[in-house]
Amino acid sequence: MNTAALFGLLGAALVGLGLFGLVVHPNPLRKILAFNLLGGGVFLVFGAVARRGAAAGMGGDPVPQALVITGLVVAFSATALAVSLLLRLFQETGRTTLRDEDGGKP
Amino acid sequence: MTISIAIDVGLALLVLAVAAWIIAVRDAFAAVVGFVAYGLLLALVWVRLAAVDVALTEAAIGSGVTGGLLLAAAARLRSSEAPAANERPGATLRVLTALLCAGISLGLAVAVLSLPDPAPTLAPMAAANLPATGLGNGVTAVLLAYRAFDTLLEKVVLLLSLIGVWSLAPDRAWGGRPGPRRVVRPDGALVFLTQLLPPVGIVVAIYIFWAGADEPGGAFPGGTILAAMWILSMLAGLVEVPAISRRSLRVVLVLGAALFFAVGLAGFFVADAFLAYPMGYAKPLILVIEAALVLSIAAILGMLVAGPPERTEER
Amino acid sequence: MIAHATTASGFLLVLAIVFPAAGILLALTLGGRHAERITLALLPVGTAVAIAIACEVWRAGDALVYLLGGWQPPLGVMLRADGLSAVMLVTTSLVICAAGLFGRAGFRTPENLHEARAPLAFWTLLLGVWAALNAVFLGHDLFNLYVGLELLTFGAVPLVALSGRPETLTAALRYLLFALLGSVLYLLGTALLYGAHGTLDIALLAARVRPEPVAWVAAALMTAGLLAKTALFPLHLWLPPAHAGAPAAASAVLSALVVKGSFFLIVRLWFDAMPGLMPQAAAQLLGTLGAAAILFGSVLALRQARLKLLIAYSTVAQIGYLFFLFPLAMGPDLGHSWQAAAWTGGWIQLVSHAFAKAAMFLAAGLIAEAVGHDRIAELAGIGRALPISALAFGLGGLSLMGVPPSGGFVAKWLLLTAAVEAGQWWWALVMLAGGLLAGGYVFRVLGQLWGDANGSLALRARVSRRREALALALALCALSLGFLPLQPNALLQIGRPHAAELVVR
Amino acid sequence: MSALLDAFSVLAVSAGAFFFLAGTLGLLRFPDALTRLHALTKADNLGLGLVVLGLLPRAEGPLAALKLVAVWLLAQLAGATVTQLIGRAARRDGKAA
Repeated sequence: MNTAALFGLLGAALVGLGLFGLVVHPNPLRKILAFNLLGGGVFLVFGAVARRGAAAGMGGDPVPQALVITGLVVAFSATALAVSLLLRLFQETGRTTLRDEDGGKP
Repeated sequence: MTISIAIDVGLALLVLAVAAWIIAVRDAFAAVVGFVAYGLLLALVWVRLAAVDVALTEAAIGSGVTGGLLLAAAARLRSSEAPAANERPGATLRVLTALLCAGISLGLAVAVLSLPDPAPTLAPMAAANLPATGLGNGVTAVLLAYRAFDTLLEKVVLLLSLIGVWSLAPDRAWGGRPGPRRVVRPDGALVFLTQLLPPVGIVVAIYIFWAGADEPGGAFPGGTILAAMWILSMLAGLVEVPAISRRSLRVVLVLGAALFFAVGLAGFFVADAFLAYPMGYAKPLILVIEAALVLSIAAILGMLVAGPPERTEER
Repeated sequence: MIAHATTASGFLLVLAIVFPAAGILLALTLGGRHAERITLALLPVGTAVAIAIACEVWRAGDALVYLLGGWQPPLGVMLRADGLSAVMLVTTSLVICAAGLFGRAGFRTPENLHEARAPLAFWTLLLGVWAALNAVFLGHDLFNLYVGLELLTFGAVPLVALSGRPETLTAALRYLLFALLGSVLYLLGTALLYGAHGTLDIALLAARVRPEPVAWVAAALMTAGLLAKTALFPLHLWLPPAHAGAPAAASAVLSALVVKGSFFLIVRLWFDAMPGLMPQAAAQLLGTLGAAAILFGSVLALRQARLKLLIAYSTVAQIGYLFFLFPLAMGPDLGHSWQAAAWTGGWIQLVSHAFAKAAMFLAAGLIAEAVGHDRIAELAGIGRALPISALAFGLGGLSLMGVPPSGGFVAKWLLLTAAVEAGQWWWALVMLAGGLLAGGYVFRVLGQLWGDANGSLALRARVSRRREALALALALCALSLGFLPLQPNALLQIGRPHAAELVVR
Repeated sequence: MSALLDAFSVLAVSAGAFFFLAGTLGLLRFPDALTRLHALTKADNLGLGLVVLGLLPRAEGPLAALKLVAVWLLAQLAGATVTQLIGRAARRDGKAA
């Protein structure tokens, strides 16, 4: 087992964990967290691919590495937008739930 | 050899444990704190994967700024946690979801392990074309030359998400300043830190961007460190968050992308294609674009963390 | 190794993306009323570029190509416009034009303000959606397409919450979470494909990809992600509240175009990047989900009390038809005549639905503006007060039902005959049922609009004839597609190596 | 000479690691916020200091050595500030009493 394969498998496991959290948690903030966790796993798969491609004096293939950097920035923008939506929803209604009005009432 | 594998295995298990804890823990605030640790551990993983550029970006954006944003949100949402509990899906659904997710992980693991050997790679091609860009860092060459169009579009993504965040403001607050007013405590420890750290941070940010041409670094981590200094100063109350209607703020926000577009369009005429650099001028042009990007990234990230405007400007 | 070269008019592809994208920067910098002026000025320019691209593709009879920065794939990124891209570009620009002109009334900066929230957001986001769609239709690199897809998300989600009402905030947040899940799964598949083949270029991938576990897992992840963004049943839950809650001009763009962006990528993935690799069972599964979407969406549309929600559920149903492309236009042995017919039918369905649905949302928006609500039960007799809007709604509805002469008729007829010729008659049954159900919900509304007003009919606000004419123009576009010949369309086949032979037979 | 430096490095880094271990143990076992902070600062301060000290002879040049020292100083600065902030918050919430 080499480093790339090990962390590739870690990425696979993180994807599963993140997906689980995204589906199961009712709280949107936890969903956003789970999405970021899932994103970390996806980026690690890219990282494993990059490390496997080490050649020509480079420690890894620079193309997937650069893609991860772009992806990290996009993931941050997504998080910022989601958090702002959630905070605004909280300000307006005092609750943080994705249920429709009729479903939210007991 | 075996020691380094042992370190890797330990690191992987630690990341997995922290991730499981983030999902399982009840308190949302605790989960966010766990996420910051998760990001820092991932940065270590990136170093182990010989991707120092990514490690810097992960530590700065993935863990640092994202963590700060989520911490602030969790703190503001603390009073809202209880009612969500009755929406938790039932045990059967949870088990089914867990099985499905485990299946996806398993399929992914099979796919990762069945990747071809020797691995296909663009590293030799990227290295062979480095002289044409004048750069020494392959990742920077990919971001600003080979795949510059991705980077350019991603700058537009950042701007669009900022517009999206701003669009969530109440109508009356439009044009005003984001966030509540901060009270300055001149004796506070935070103020003390804020007086000391930014000069150092700004030097570090410039160094990381400048080194990025040939060594790990670049506009993204550089811009994020600059943003962190700015956010710190705003938190300590030493610097006011600018009103979003300020023309100078708008100019700084779009500066990087605008310059990138301008150089790209100039490529139609002075080089042979959109986003092509004229022979011999590639490196200076890339550095100028990156310098503008550092400023713009810092401004956009800072404003994204600050959130939508909440206070109307007092005139 | 395939070597590409920039074609003579390839620069048009760059301009199609750069104009709206640079417009965002300019609009944000100058702010205020300038945002509206810049967007309105770009509408004819962008439309001209789209039409020029379509003409060039038609004239050349081959795809246009542009190598960005002069770098060859796989290291560099390339833009490419085939006949399909050209059709999508023109459709997009026409719908965006209509939505922009329509939005002028609702998103004018008030006289006493330098700048206001909703106008600045609307005009910049509209440009963002336009740039993103053009990037998606022209992209030829899986990661570049990912960035385009994200740009589309960030343009579309804030449009949903533009009114700031709590229920639209919930809808936008749910939409965002679905969309993010979708794009992250897409990205994961991209990582695997790069790891297996060392390229993200679609043509290079097509030459290298083989039927093996990595390809299956990657394609399954990407398809699942894109399905979530396309809102195919059962992943449609986010769509109706989001599309119904947005302002009318935004709803039109979201329903007509935005969901089609991710659908377009599913087709790019299976027809262009991995041609001939989809297992028969998977194609049947996608078709079945489409069929379920048609029946389920139509029945729910019938039961809606609010006009905009009815139209949104009808989108869920109409998206279903698009997925008949997979069982009908694809197969282990290419070259059946029905495959070309289904291909054309599917795309005409997409384009005519875009026009018809945009027309219906604009008409519904005008009705809601005039009456102050959109409860169908209380709309009796509105057709007399707003005859043009009601007509636009009705003509759009005819296209959804597939009544001749309309684009919907041509599309459904081609798909229907393809299903029968292919021996997959069950799709034909679903389409017939879908047409009847669509007739049900359209006539339910029309019956109210043209029915007798119970009590006095008081209009809250006057709506301008110009805006009514925009809705009607879109409906007429959908209608005019009905005059296309009932046979495979040559433009849609340009630049498609794997489908080119279909036209000949 | 180099053997002596190596021995110094090993010794200093091990000592640093010991302080980290002790600090972590304290963080987990101590009863309240203020005593936990006390344990944590020991790890930050002495632990990191000793690790940096041990690594100094192995630095590639004066610039790299300077960076190492800068890392320690910045960690000190951030640690001191955060400790102060947490301590104040803990006292305000009355948990420290």
